[in-house]
Amino acid sequence: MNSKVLMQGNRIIGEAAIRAGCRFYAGYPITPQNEIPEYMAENLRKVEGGVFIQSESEIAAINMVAGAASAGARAMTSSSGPGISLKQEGISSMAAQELPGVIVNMMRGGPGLGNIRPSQGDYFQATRGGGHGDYRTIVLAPGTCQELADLTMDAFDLADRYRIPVVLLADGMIGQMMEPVVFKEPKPRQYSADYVLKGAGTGKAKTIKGLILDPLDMEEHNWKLDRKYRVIAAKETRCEIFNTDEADIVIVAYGTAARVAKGAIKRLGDHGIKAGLFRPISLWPFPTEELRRLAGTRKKFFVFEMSTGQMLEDVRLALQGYADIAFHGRPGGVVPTPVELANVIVRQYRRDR
Amino acid sequence: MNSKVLMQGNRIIGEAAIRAGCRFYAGYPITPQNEIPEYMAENLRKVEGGVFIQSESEIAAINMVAGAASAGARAMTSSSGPGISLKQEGISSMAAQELPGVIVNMMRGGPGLGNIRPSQGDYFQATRGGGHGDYRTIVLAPGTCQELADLTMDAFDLADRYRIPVVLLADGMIGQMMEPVVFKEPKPRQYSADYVLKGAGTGKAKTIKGLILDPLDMEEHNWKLDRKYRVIAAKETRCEIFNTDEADIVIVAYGTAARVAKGAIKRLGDHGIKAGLFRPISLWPFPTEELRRLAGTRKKFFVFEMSTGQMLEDVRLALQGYADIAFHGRPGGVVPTPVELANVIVRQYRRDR
Amino acid sequence: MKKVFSRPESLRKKFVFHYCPGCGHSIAHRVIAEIIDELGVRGTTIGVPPAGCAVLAYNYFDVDMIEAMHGRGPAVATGIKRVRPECLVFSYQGDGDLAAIGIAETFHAANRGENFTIIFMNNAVYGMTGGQMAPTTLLDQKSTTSPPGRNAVLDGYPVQISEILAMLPGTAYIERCTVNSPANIVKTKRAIKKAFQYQLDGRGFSLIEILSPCPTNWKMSPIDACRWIDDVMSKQFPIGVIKDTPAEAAGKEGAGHDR
Amino acid sequence: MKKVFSRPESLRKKFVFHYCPGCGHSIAHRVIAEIIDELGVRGTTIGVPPAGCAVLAYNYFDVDMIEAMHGRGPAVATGIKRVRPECLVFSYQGDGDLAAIGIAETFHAANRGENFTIIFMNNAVYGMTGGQMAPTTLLDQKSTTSPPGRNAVLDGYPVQISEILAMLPGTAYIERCTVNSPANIVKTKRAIKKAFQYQLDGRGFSLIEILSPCPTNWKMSPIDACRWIDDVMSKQFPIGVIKDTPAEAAGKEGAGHDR
Amino acid sequence: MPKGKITIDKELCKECHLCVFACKHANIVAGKEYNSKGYRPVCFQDDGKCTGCALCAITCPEIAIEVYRE
Amino acid sequence: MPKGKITIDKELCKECHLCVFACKHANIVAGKEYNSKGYRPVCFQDDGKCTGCALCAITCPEIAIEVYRE
Amino acid sequence: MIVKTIFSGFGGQGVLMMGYSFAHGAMSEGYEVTYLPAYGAEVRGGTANCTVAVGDEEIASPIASEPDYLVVLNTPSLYTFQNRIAAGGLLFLNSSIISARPSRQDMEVFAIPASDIAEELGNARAFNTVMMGAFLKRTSLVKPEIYLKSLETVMGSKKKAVVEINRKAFSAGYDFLKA
Amino acid sequence: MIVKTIFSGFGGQGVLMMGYSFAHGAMSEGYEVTYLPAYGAEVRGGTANCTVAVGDEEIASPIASEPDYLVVLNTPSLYTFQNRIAAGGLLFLNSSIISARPSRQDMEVFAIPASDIAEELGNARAFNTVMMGAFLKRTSLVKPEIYLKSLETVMGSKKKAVVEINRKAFSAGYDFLKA
Ligand SMILES: Cc1ncc(C[n+]2csc(CCOP(=O)(O)OP(=O)(O)O)c2C)c(N)n1
Ligand SMILES: Cc1ncc(C[n+]2csc(CCOP(=O)(O)OP(=O)(O)O)c2C)c(N)n1
Ligand code: SF4
Ligand code: SF4
Ligand code: SF4
Ligand code: SF4
Ligand code: SF4
Ligand code: SF4
Ligand SMILES: [Mg+2]
Ligand SMILES: [Mg+2]
Repeated sequence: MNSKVLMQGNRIIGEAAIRAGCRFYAGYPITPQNEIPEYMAENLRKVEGGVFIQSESEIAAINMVAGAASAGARAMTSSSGPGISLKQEGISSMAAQELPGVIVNMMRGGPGLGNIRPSQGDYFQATRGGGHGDYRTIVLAPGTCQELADLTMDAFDLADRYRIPVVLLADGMIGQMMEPVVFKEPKPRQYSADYVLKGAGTGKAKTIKGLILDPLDMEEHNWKLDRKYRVIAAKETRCEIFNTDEADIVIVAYGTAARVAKGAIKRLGDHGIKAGLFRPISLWPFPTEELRRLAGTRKKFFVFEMSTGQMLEDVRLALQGYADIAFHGRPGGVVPTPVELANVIVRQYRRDR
Repeated sequence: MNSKVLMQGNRIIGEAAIRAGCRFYAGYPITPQNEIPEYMAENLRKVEGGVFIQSESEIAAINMVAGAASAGARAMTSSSGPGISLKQEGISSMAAQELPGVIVNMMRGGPGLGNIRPSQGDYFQATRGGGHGDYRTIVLAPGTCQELADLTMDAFDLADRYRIPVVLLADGMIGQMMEPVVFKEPKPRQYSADYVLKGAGTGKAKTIKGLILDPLDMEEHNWKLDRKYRVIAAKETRCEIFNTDEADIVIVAYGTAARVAKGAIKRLGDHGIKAGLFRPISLWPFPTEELRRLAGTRKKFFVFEMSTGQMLEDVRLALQGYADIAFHGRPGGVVPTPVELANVIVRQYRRDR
Repeated sequence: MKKVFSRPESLRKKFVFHYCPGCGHSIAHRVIAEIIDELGVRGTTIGVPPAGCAVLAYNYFDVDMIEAMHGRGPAVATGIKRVRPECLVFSYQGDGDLAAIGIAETFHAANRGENFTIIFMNNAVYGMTGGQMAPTTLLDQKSTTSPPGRNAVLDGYPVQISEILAMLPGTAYIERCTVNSPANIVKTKRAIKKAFQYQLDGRGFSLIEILSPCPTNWKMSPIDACRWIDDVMSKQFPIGVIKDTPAEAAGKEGAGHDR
Repeated sequence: MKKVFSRPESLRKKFVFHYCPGCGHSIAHRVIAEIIDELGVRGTTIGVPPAGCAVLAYNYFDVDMIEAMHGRGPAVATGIKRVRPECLVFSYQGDGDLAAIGIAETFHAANRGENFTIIFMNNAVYGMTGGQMAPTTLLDQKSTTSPPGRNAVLDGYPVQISEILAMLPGTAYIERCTVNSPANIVKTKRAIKKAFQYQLDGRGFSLIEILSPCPTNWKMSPIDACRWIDDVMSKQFPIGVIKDTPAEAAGKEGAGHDR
Repeated sequence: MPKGKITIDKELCKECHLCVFACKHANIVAGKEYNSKGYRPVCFQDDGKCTGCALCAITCPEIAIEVYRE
Repeated sequence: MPKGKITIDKELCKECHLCVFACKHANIVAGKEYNSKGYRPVCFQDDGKCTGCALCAITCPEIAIEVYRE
Repeated sequence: MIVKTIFSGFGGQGVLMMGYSFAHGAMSEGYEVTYLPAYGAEVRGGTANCTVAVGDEEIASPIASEPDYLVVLNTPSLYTFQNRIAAGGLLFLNSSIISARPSRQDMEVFAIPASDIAEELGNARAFNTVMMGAFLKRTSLVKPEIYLKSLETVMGSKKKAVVEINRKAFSAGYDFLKA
Repeated sequence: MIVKTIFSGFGGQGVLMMGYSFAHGAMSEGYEVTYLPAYGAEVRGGTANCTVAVGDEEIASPIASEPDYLVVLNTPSLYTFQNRIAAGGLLFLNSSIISARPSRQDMEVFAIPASDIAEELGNARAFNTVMMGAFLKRTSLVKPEIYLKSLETVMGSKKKAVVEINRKAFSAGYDFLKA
């Protein structure tokens, strides 16, 4: 059962979600993530109680997910760029209503219609909340297909544990590529179902709402959410630290960019440059402490993103002037090769000396 | 003509927009900004060529504004919280297509339905771009009704000058309150109309688009936008610096929060605490240099927001560890009184010693 | 003497409606609660109140409820009903919510024949936000965003959304009622009860449109508002059954939406 | 010999359509360009291409164009037309664009009777994104998101959006055509020309639905795709004039939308 | 004709007068007193004409009326 | 019957064969050669039967056909 | 000097108009002024209130944590605001509707039977203008003539009957309080 | 060791299937593998290509800036990719369709008349399997039997005729190149 299979990233998400107990999917086609709804159309309906809906829009999808989540289902939606923008109102509402749910964003080149190439331009939107109000979502950024499988499952667990929407932030490249994966055994679902609507039975009626007219009560709700976010920030950071022991330079990159960086690191060795990688896996909460710790001994950080520089701000916030930070960005759908990135770093490093 | 009138904030926006040459307004009702569409319904249609549409949704509104802007009109939409979230796709697209336009957000308590009280929880959304992709909008934050009148006019000028959507970020309090205002003389419209669609005539057909399939071209478009944003960041920061000469503590606050802070500063004097105010008027571009300059001599900064802390990040990014930063937030629709804020600052300050 | 009329069980014990004097929302709430009592389904009902004057409905109904963002009730209800087909699910929506911002969700839930019920409160105006023009605002009707009266050319026409939804094969039962008099309230109750029964029988999408007085924004006394429904509003929106699909037909088309 | 058929002026000089072999979009593009030539309005036309297979239409048409986000064409066109009532404005949209994500914008632009024209390419499928189910996908039709065929209960019914829009008083002229044969192409051309003429005459909203072959996603040869339109698709979506409001009526209702 | 009576919860009444209009027997009349909110609740005029038909209660938006019948 | 002829732009042709189907006189036939994209453009079989009716051109999605008539 | 007043009642009683006309009058007198309505979910029948700040210097915060003056038109408003009023503040209440009296001793209370007075004048709805008469008599912030002009401006009504009744109501309130 | 191959042609020629089946075969051989399709706006008739990386270590980047091997099925693909191939790389081209030849000398070119061969076998569409035969003969990355099993797995077709023609086409390509 749990043998290695060669699967496309998008389909891996579908399969991992189903194995994790996802029983409700609603989504709207958009490249480069179409294989997620397609996989669900084919496979989720075959599962007992599994619901697949191709919704009329991304807005409908996120609100269907909210409804399904309120009724107790593990629920998911997926989209890319423009469609994720349309979901922001709904995500803000789910955050306010403390509903669990998984939202996949297979990033493509933006802004606007942009293009359908891999990109990382939606970092701010995902980590700062593109919707209105003070809220956060957990944001996980897989770097490989295997991690895609693992993090999809984890996303559902985190969503349940904290009653929070979880964003899986990947890009068209990870969504489209195939790698062999092994699906791990899902954990049994653990959550407190107190909030779940199923009819009041003979008990008290339950209400799920985000509207709190009294400002003091609304403020308290905000601080309650804030306390939850602090707990998550303290407990749920994830990152990979690679090859930093001897490194003079630490590249900071996530997802696809981190893969390119790993490729570059090997080549940098040939140029006599010792480089390591700090790869945030949770983008929110950002692994600030972990990065700061590295900055205790390493002084040169090189941020690489497939954007004009967004995570860069989190790196700056984490390092607070304690280390040098350089940046290289390739926005708009360009995935540079490791060779190219290595060359950029060599130039940067030579210039530094 | 330009005498003092007592007017409500929302209606001031409408009047200032019309005087600034706004000839297209589309919007959807939402408290606390309903008086903007109502003012436009009443008054814009009376103006030669003036178009008012109550659109079917906020999404339709922003896209109508895009259409009107592409056809050469000064165009505006307005909303609050949830409605602004729905506009994010459209704003991202306007940024990509480099269309001018003014978007008013009268912030209310969030996230989700939240409430209709004044709040500043949409700072991230406005300054980081709640939509997808690498883009920025100019964000102006008025503190008084007079400034509301002035900045509304300026917003149209900036939008034209840079072909960029400009967000006027205020809150329910400013929108609902009345103060006497004098409308300044609008500047003649200056913009390069090369892009404007009016039919190709006998010349070359024009195309306005955000889709650029070739990733290298899309990247270049991204960098082109980025260069524009850098110019704006260099030239268009605005802030008010108040009472800082003798100050031991600099409060950093914008909009309504800054008014509360000003009230508090007077009271702090009675407690023997010398406080001044740094009030960003442009939230993006954030007046980083101006703030940093202050930090050259002042070491205690106290950020006050009607949120759980969003502008705080920009203050941290600006000060990069060079000064102490304390924070007080009142999210969810609470507007604290100057007395209360003063007390908080006194406690903070006493604790510090 | 025996008490023959009092507060239904499915409403919470003590509250004052936040609605204006003479508002149709209050009446509709009570009627729905009475039906839930009569059908004995309080324990398995899930309601979806809207953004609109009825946003606080969960303060009144003693049944499970989740508030929907403006216009998204049918999407939320779809999510709920597909996960819990055994529950009675209803979405409660105003005319702005249903026919303006939420037209897509309404239209497509109806088209999918989702097996839930929409209570559609048509008061020809945006009540909550202070009387702006709604899709259902009549021609020449004044509102805060159509101050000289609705103009067909500039503002479009009043939308007869129930007639339009009736064109979709997914809809099983659609009726237009009003709560402007005791007799009409009784008829409204009958219609909603029938819709709920259709849903319990798995016959697909049902919608009850209720012409509902909004004295505040119509700037009329409650009694004049009730009269205006008879004299003016129901001319544009005629009262009566708009669609009623026989059970066999529904069955044939494969309703009984159990997913 | 005299050249009797060649590329219309309102198309750009040299390009290869990015469309698949036998795609109806290519034909529709040419036909529209021919009409613009014939009406002599190239210099005053503004087109709004959609997100969809036709997203690159501005690479082909030699007229002013602005791309709309997915489904928002009617809103963008509304903004343009209200600002430039003197221009011929058309929005070009696929079935997903128009009837799924963009149903609200379509419905309400039609209801407002906006004086522009929609060219509605109905290919019963989401072409650009790879063949997912569209609102117009037929029952039992296979698509990548309805792999066993569209199921009425789970997926809803094919939407006859033209018939529905015809119910709105704001719509002046609606016809359904197809481009699956030379004869039908000629009829399509006639219909679009009439719609454009209505617009020029200020008669309000017009929409031409075109049943358009998508051989790629239907997984048919182009010729079979054309046959399928005759044999199957046009049974669900009958060809012909759906609504044609006489000029007087339009006048009476106050069309001639000059704002 | 069955004899009936009604009670009116003064704090719930919002002075809409729909019940006044509904009662065929003019058993409900405008009140003079204010309730705490500032409305003037209607009053039941118990002069034996009430049939307990409940039309007033059916129409009362505030569920302020309870009806009793013999 | 007027005599006509057509030209086919081989680089534009996408081998959809709609013109083949449209021509009542079987004047257009499948080609054997590949164009640079990898399609095999159709060929005009000029054996005097072409009427210049333009049905082929009207149906050609690629505007690959120009029609001439006497 | 900055003076803050809260006007409070329930929606439909016209409290917002009271504040607006007062603010307008104060502006006409040459003061700096801010007018801040509270706005809630309830369209009618909910509590409505507004704060007017009047001063001869820039008004930083338009919010009144400790209003100097309070004008209340119904009982819930009295309960909501009576404890916020500044020590030494003035409270004006419509005693036709409100029978309760505040427990605090450190303020002056003016009970005006405004509804009764207005009803006597033939228009019960004019009671808030009666209140304004009393309020301005005692606070002297805006001269009667200036206020009445402001009231006419903001009401936008040039109907003679309306103007007349307002002037009468104002005078009745003004005269009700001894100087 | 990591070896990267780009397969390129136009949409509908089956290049993605070639890459997929190859990647699957390589996985079956125990290699690490990544398969990365390029995806464009054009559904059919546009350029299609995919990159397969095969290695015995973790494959950091699935992108090939300098592919070791290149398999091209139409002329535009040749022009697009011929200059990216690594020095000493191998180029396989379908000479039935492509008459051009690359100008570079630092690589080995194998011209396989795959369409002709396939047509002779009675199924012109099987030309890509012919190419795979030649490709695997020369590169030896996946054993024929393993590849054919992978091909059958990923095609999901158990139709005997299909299996048969693929095996024949593969052998024909395999045998076309001398060992
Ligand atoms: C996205 C969004 N836009 C706007 C609003 C503001 N809003 C709340 S209710 C409402 C309209 C209410 O009208 P209707 O649906 O007719 O209900 P009614 O109040 O008349 O019962 C609006 C515009 C909102 N909450 N969210
Ligand atoms: C908000 C958003 N959602 C989804 C997409 C992806 N998308 C582009 S076109 C399209 C559908 C195209 O189908 P249709 O409108 O029928 O046009 P066709 O391609 O069939 O001509 C989709 C879903 C998008 N660009 N934006
Ligand atoms: S505004 Fe209208 S709909 Fe809303 S509560 Fe008041 S009367 Fe009812
Ligand atoms: S996918 Fe279909 S609609 Fe799109 S270009 Fe190809 S044939 Fe045309
Ligand atoms: S029960 Fe009937 S008769 Fe009695 S008061 Fe009510 S309406 Fe009148
Ligand atoms: S109907 Fe009810 S609320 Fe209205 S006046 Fe009668 S008792 Fe009061
Ligand atoms: S012009 Fe007519 S006869 Fe000639 S090739 Fe074309 S279709 Fe055939
Ligand atoms: S119709 Fe045009 S594209 Fe199709 S085969 Fe004929 S010439 Fe080629
Ligand atoms: Mg309404
Ligand atoms: Mg389509």
